[in-house]
Amino acid sequence: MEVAVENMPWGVMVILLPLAGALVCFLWPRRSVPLGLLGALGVVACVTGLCWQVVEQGAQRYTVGGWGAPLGIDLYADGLSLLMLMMTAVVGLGISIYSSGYFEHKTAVVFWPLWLFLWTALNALLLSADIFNLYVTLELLGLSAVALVALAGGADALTAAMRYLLVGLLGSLCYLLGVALLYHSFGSVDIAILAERMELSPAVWAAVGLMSAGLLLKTALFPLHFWLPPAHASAPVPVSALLSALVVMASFYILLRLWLEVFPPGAAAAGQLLGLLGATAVLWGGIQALRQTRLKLLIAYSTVAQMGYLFLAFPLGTSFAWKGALYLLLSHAMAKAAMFMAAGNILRFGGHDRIADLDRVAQRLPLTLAAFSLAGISIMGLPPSGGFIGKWMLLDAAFYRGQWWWALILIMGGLLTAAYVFKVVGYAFTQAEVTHEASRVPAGMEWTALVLALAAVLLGLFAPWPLALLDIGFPFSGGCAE
Amino acid sequence: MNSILLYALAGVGLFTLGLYALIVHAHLLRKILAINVMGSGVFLVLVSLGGRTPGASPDPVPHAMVITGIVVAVSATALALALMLRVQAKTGQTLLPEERLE
Amino acid sequence: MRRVNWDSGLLLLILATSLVPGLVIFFLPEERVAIRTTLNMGGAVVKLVLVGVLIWGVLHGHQYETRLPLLPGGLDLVLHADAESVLFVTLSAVLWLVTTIYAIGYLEGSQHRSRFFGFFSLCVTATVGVALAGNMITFLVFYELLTLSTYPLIVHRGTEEARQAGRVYLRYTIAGGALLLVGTVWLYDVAGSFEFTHRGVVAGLDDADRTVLTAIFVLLIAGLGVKAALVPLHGWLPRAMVAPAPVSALLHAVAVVKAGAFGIVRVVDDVYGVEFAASLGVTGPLAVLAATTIVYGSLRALFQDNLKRRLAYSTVSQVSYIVLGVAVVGPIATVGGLVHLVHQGLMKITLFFCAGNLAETLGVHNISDMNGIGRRMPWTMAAFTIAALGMIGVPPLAGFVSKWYLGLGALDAGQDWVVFILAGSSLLNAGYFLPVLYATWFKAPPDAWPAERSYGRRETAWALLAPPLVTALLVVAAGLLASAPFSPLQWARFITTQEYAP
Amino acid sequence: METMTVLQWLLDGMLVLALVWLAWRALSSPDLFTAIVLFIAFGLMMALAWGRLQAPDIALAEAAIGAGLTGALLLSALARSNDLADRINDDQIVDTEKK
Repeated sequence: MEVAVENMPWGVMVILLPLAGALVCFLWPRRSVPLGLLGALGVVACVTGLCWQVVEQGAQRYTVGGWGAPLGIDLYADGLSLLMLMMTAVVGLGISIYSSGYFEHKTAVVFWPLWLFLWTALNALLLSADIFNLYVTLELLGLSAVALVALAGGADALTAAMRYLLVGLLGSLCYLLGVALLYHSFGSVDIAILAERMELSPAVWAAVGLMSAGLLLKTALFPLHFWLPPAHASAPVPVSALLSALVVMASFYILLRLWLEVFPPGAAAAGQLLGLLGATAVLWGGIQALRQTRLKLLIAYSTVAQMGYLFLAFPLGTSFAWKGALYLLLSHAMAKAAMFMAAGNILRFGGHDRIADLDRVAQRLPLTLAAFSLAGISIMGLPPSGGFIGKWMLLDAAFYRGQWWWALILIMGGLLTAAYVFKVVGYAFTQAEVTHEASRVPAGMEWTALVLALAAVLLGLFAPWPLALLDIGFPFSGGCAE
Repeated sequence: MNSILLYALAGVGLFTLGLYALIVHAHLLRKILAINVMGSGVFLVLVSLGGRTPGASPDPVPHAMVITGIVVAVSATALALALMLRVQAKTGQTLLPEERLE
Repeated sequence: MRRVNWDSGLLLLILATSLVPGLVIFFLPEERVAIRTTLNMGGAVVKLVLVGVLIWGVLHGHQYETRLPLLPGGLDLVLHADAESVLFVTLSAVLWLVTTIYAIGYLEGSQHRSRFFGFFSLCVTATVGVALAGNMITFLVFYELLTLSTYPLIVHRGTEEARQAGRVYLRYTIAGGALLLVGTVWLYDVAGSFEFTHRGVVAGLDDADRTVLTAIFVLLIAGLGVKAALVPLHGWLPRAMVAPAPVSALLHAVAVVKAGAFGIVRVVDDVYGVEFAASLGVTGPLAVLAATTIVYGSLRALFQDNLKRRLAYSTVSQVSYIVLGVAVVGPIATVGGLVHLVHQGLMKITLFFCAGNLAETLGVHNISDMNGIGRRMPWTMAAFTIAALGMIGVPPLAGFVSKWYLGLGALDAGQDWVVFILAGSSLLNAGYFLPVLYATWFKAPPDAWPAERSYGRRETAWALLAPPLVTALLVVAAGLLASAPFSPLQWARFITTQEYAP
Repeated sequence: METMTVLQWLLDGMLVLALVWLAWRALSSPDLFTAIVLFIAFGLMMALAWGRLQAPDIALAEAAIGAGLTGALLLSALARSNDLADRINDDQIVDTEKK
């Protein structure tokens, strides 16, 4: 039994299982909900197996199709990709459970195959060992995400999806042009080989610029964020959750890998520029979130701000800062998914998400409001949440590098976040009566949001383990800068 | 200067042309065409620069990549066209509304 | 080995006695009064017993410490019981029990009680955590938890005024927390550690930049000063008195302002070390700030007609005695400051209980309506009188002991100006309490009270009357028995001998 | 040999110019139908270019998918889009007549 577990190609299973799930859901639409849930559980099990394998045996490399590099497809799982996979599995399971109560049959039939396909693409992306595979998976991820946004069907959602698609295609084409230049320079697309052969030339700089620009567009870094709020806010709630929690993070993940492993060092000026854009995003996103009158838009702008934090690690550049940004990313994924789910519950219960009228709704959904508040605590970065740990690490790195102005940005961002979170939470404590016929929210939807939010908060108490996981495999294994 | 480089330059030219059209034109169908032209440009760069030693037998890797890329591009085009029709059915227009002031 | 486990578990148990009931209470339906009361009271009593065990253990030389690694590189969450923690923990445990009884009586029949008691328990958990924190980051964690758990209590009534007060409270405390966070991270970066030790970790840094250390000190004190209501960071406190009376009592006596004051004590004594802080030249300005706050708070209190607002400004003033005691730098003044931590808590909680009783029983909120109220509610007003006299510093009540030691300590440390501040403040205390006492006892009562509720032959409900009587008794006892073993004064002396040990 | 190279250069140059010109026309011609036809022509020209680049496999894929399939999709989408536009126009006319 143990041998079987040891030798299973878990990394391949992690991709094949959701793909099979998507097919099965497509073929048996009547049973798509139980089949989809089963698929989600299966993915979680496979990720657990992979986790066990990586922890026991170190980073894993799988060769798919038997050709081997350079022609075949290689999968690579180290601590970084494993952590991302695990986070995806947790949030993905939550989204699956939430969705099983959210969609009506007519939409569910379309949702489940698309969602499992998106999950496939995401897992494949996180395991890709070459930059061209990253392109393909990124594109598949983007296409399925667009289709999911369009599921909402309204004029807002459709135009947002259209814009999202065009922006996404533009981003991935820029990225692909960069891939072409790198292949021209080094004759390979494999990340490890590129890392070995890397040397500077104008073509490489052009590639770095193009790939970064494409990925920044997809990560919605200010000022390339314009497409995100409408897309994330007008999508169906589970889709909003998975876009803000998972899809945005995918392009950041690629950028991080390239920056750490492939791109030539000495890009200090570029790092400062990215930090500056990130800082602007933190402030701008926060202010915009504060100004919104609709809850889902508020949460979407909050994503713009939170993505900004991640880029503060670029000018700092210590491994402590990178890990801090990654920890922020993890806790943000859980917290933001929970937040969107809470908003979805409020939307269903009250029939609207106008913030000014939340007093008639929020009080009647204590579990949902608790979920929103707990998620808010993590997003604000208050202790003991995962967001706090991430911020602490970034702050520490900022002082360590003597670049205290980033600390100022982190603090101001936190204050803005507190302002918009409490703007919503404050409505729970009123004496207003419900003035209309409210529709019931299934308990599963409330509890899913709460459990995810709680996970985001508790993540702060278990930081050493995930951080140790990051040391497996390449990006952080070569000696800590601190 | 050899003919390979000529194609690479043409690829960059197509990419730029497509990018320009993507930004300038409002009609969605035209934007979709622009994206496709950009894609073709990238593919040209990929293959022409991929065979690094002229005259030698062609490198199969860029070929595989471009064929994959073409398949991805047609899927994206199909999705974009379907979406465009739905946008038109809902809003009566084949344009994206101007960005609201953010 | 087993003993060690028990020792480290004790601190967690003390936290759990309010955390677990609090979490359970959140999920209780509104009408399950019996279960809720049992949980509340059970938790409070068990906590008190465990704190008794803790005191016994600390006296017998047990080391209590629990660690949880928070980040690699030695950044741990540490619960640690030293003499200062024990002082604060005991105060919170005793006053929590009393306040729980009071709150059960006060909120009888009102809405959202499960929510209220849930956050109430979390609030006490956070306070106890602040008391037991063994380093700055642990302190910070519980300090922020305190902010989060008191906000729902302040806005509990849900009126526009309450929500406005809640917003102001958050603005101040979240900003304060941010400053504290920056200070803490910076300190960690400079010092590499921020465990609380008797001489202070910063004192051991020889090559650190003194300007940086001063800047960190300012950040930390500013962050803590918000909760300790140091002028000009006190603006939230008078507004927060719209909260229900038990909340005000807890806020002013145990939880929020005390957490701030206790934090300042920790930073000066156990992070920087008193003597090092003095050599850095930061204690002088802190003392001046505290003195300013004392005078300013008392002056503002004079002109308030709303009883709770007057008490709130009185808190602004009185809490700064603690800061003053630490900032004067001298063993005797430190004793005075530390003992005032306890004494002010006892007196102020009594006053707020009494104010709550007046509001709940007679609908009296303003001092101008209190004429002759002593005849209608003699027991309540007796307790009020004792606490008010204590605040003024009338011997042999608790407040006298604090002021006596503060004055002696200031003279001992050669800072004679502090004595004038103390005298002036006592005069002002008398100025805003004595007219109230005169009116209650010697003026004629009106024909009818604004909103009177009848409790049969008793002047008010038993659960509302017993708590202030108990705390008033403690005020007397703390003064009369100040030299008995285990009195707050003796304990404060015990702490001070450790800080100033040669 | 010399003439071969010159001829090849000429051929490549013509091909490249044709590609850019077709793309430019496809993206700027006022009539959408013409634009799509030009785009299909562009795709076929791309197939030729792939041939010149010694990539017959891509040439096949480009002709079948890039020009053929994409072109068909574009044309059918245009047809449906025009239908939709007509219907919307009719509705508007009916609306105005009602008023």
